[in-house]
Amino acid sequence: MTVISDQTQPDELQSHFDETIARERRIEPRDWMPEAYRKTMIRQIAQHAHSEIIGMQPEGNWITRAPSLRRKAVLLAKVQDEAGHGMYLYSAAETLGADRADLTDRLVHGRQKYSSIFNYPTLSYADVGVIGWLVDGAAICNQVPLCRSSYGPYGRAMVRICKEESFHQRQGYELLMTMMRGTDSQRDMVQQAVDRFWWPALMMFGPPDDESPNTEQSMAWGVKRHTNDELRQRFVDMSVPQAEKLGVTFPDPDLRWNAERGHYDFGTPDWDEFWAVVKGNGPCNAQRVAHRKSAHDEGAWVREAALAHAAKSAGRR
Amino acid sequence: MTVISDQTQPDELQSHFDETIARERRIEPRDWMPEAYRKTMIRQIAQHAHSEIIGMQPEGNWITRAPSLRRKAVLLAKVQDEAGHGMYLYSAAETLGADRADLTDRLVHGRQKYSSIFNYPTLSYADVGVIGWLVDGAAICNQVPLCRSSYGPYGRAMVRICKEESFHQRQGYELLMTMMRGTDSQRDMVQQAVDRFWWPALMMFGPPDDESPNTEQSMAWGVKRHTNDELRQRFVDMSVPQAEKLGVTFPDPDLRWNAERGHYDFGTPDWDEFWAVVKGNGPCNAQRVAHRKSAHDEGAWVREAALAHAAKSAGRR
Amino acid sequence: GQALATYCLMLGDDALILSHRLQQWMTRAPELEEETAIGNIALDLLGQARMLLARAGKADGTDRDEDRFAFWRAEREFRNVRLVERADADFAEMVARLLVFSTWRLAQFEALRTSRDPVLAAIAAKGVKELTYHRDYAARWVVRLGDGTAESHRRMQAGFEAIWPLVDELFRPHPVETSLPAVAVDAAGLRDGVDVILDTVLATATLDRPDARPLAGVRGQYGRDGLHTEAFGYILAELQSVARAHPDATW
Amino acid sequence: GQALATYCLMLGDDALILSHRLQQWMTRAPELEEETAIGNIALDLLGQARMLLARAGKADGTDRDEDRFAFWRAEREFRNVRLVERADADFAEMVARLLVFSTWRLAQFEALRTSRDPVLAAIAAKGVKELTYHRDYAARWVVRLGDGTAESHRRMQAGFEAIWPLVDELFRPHPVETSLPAVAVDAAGLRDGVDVILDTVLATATLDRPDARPLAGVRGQYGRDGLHTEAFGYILAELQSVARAHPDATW
Repeated sequence: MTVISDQTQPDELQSHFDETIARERRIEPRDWMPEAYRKTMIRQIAQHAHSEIIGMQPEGNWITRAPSLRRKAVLLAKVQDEAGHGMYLYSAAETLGADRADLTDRLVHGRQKYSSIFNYPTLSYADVGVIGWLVDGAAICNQVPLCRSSYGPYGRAMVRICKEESFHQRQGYELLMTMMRGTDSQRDMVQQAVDRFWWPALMMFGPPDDESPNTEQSMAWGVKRHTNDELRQRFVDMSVPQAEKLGVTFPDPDLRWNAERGHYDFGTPDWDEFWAVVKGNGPCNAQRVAHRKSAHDEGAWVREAALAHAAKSAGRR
Repeated sequence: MTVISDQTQPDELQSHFDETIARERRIEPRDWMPEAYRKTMIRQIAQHAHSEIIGMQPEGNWITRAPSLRRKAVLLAKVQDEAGHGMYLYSAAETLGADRADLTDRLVHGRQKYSSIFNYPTLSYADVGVIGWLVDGAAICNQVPLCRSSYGPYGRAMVRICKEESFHQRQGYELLMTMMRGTDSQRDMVQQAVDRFWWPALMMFGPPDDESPNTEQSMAWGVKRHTNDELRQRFVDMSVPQAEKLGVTFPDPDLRWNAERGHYDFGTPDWDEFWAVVKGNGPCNAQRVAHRKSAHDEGAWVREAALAHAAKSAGRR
Repeated sequence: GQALATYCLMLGDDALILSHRLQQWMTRAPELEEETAIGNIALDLLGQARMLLARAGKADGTDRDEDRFAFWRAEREFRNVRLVERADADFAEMVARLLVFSTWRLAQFEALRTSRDPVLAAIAAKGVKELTYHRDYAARWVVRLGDGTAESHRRMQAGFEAIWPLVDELFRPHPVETSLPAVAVDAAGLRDGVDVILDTVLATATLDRPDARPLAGVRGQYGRDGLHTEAFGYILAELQSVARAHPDATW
Repeated sequence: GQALATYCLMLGDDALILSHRLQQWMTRAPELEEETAIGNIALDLLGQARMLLARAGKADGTDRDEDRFAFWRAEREFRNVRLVERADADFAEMVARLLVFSTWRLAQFEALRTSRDPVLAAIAAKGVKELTYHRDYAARWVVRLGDGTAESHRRMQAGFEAIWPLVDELFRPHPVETSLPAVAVDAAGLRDGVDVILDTVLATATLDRPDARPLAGVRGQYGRDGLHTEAFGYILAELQSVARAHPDATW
């Protein structure tokens, strides 16, 4: 951490910040930073935290019904990890002066976003595997570069999160492998889950670069390291051989190897659907937020009691 | 109905009442009746109404899980009939000046009883059949004489109720017959259900005559027509051949035909268990009352709204 | 034919699943009168479902019976609209859904009475009377609760808000329907008639018509295509549990 | 032997079913910290259940695996105490049950560490640490809620009142246990130790020890005998639904 004296002038602060970024060093909580950077970081981290929390629901939906005890343990541990990720991310946001209760409030009142992928329903146990493979896979593509985020606490949280996500991704893929070796109806379940999640997974990288207005500033600040389209291409290139190995197809007639580019060509996601879901009109937006709000509201008396008890205990000491 | 003028003297009223009873004619709502008779009748009818309502729960427990659509329809219709029986019985109690809301209040606060049989759990679909066969069977034995109850509205309600109960009993027996012709595990289910419900069904006739203090007065008033032990014997005599036809046994080593008496001999029910359940300590007493109370409490806003709307509508007219 | 069978499953599954949700009210209703009314409605719908599922087994030539369809199909094979799947938050939501559902189904059945399929026509003729009662029952409660207390008004409005995103799907034309002209009803054509009734009831109840957007499908699929909500798996787990625990049993 | 297998099922089913009830809290807890703690506890119990069910399949010579026991037994074949079956009314009831359960199970496991069955002894040795954490977690919340606000005090007391009738069954000696001296733990012998701890926690939490009478069995049978509450069938319907829908599948 770089200590800045109180007398430092605004211009110096800004140039010191710029230099830190330029040298790919990290901004730490007590460092001076432009207000816009702080706000951008809080929003980015909060949305990421919200995504972990909301992301517990589609998978949590299958814990009690997991078809083997081993799978149940794996899934339960995964959903629990997501709660843990949410906790460190909210802590990282708090280092920027945000308040967790306030962020939760924004989430449950629909005033702050989370990853749109979680607005799709999970309709069979294969969805658990596909979320691990494709959704966590896409998340990792997005997040690995964030381990080098210019904001220190976020970058460090991402290191830990990415490690766990890779583990989840392998578990998801392994579940699908097992199911593909099973019965016809298991194979159907896997293919159907892939059909439902493939396009939404591609949309996880955000809109095409030419419609992504914040990318330039974010890249300049080192809070984003690759463009949406770059990451999307990387994900497609990585996923196609995995799908072949698994024995499933992606629902994209335009998907084929382009030897010239050295990449897979692929079709255009339905961006109307993307924007509809972002704006709250996906198949599960209302359900996810209502569920979170109801858990939050029903827990209010517990949180109040904990505070009251803490105050009493402090008084007694 | 016999019209009594306002000037009639108490003694004349009493002797008129006594004569009506003696001639096995019916007491009607506007007739004079001794306060003790009125109270006894209200209690008897209310307890019967409560039994219908609480009795919906053990069977209602299986509606959503009924294993065929035909059985589902039969069970749903039966549980719905029980709600209907509850309604006419509360109406009959109201003709004596009781208030349905007050009676419900007594039920949900555990201040008025219902038939103890409903404090046993239903643990398989066979229980639905056994409740029809044995529990409704025992209820009919108890209730057929009540069709001749000296209190008119109750006697008439019982005529209708007994008719429906007989229908339910036949349906229950028919379900068991079908199950006994099915798989081994279905037969096991039936035998286990019989094992669980046989003794509680015998207890439905109440304590032995020498411990049943109200019997004498109730018989004198024509609100009870046979002693508990008479009815119990009748039920055993009726049930044994039915069990043989079905292919199940009753869990009573002392059960055997007594040619001398022309009746079946049978063992002694566990009266300690009976009194424990009556006093609130059966396997489901707390659950049944809590369930009813919760439905009642959760419906309060609906009932209030209906009253408010009725008042508004009346005001507009 | 297969299309007719699928159409019968659509209509049958709507009734079967809403009946299930109504069955869950038994022993939980606010008054005994409501227990019996809800029980009646659940029974009527169950009866409709049984006839329609049986008809499906004839129409597709497999001779499957009603129970085969109810207890042995997987989630993807059910063709009901998603409106019927949601667990009711309270009595208000139950009557809100019942009003919408029975108004819509009544309009369908009125049209189906002249279906070229004589079995469907007969089922519809019988159902019209039942559905009229269901609709009137629901409408009376919507009015009572909408124009009752402040609390009941709030809940009644919330009940409609909660289910409204699922209403659009009721009028979405499906290829199976369009492939059966003069047999099936054109769902889109029912909208105006239903709207008039709903608007009248809402206005009488002093409620606002929600302007919620339709609940999205997934890859262009909706309930009629076998694409359901997350609540549906739990319904089937319960509905099918005993039947499936005893695959060789007769009941 | 069969007795050892049955004993393993008893201990395993207790853990399996309570884990299920805790799993139902995931995404519904009052705070993220509680999501992770409840998740941990549910995982620990699930781990214990898996080892115990697997041990049962070895002990009875059938070589059935953990999933065979979890997903393919009927209700009557489960041997858990009835305490673990109840659906939690709220967070207070959840921690009340968890305190009682984990205090009791910890006492059992402490004794089981010296079981003559080496597998049980090893499972117990590992479990003691886990259960100590569970108990302490529950106790902290009982104290916080009991000595928190008026509302939390009321709910915490109600939570204990609700589960208390099920406590007696935990200490009821069972023939299977008594047939396994030096292998199984004498349930009755655990009562005093458990009572001391519960009384201490209740007193610290300013709560009254309920004096509810024990929940009756049916024909002298209780959870350990395979006699369960009405809630249990619904648990199994959900727990077993996917596994049973795909009898030939591997996962």
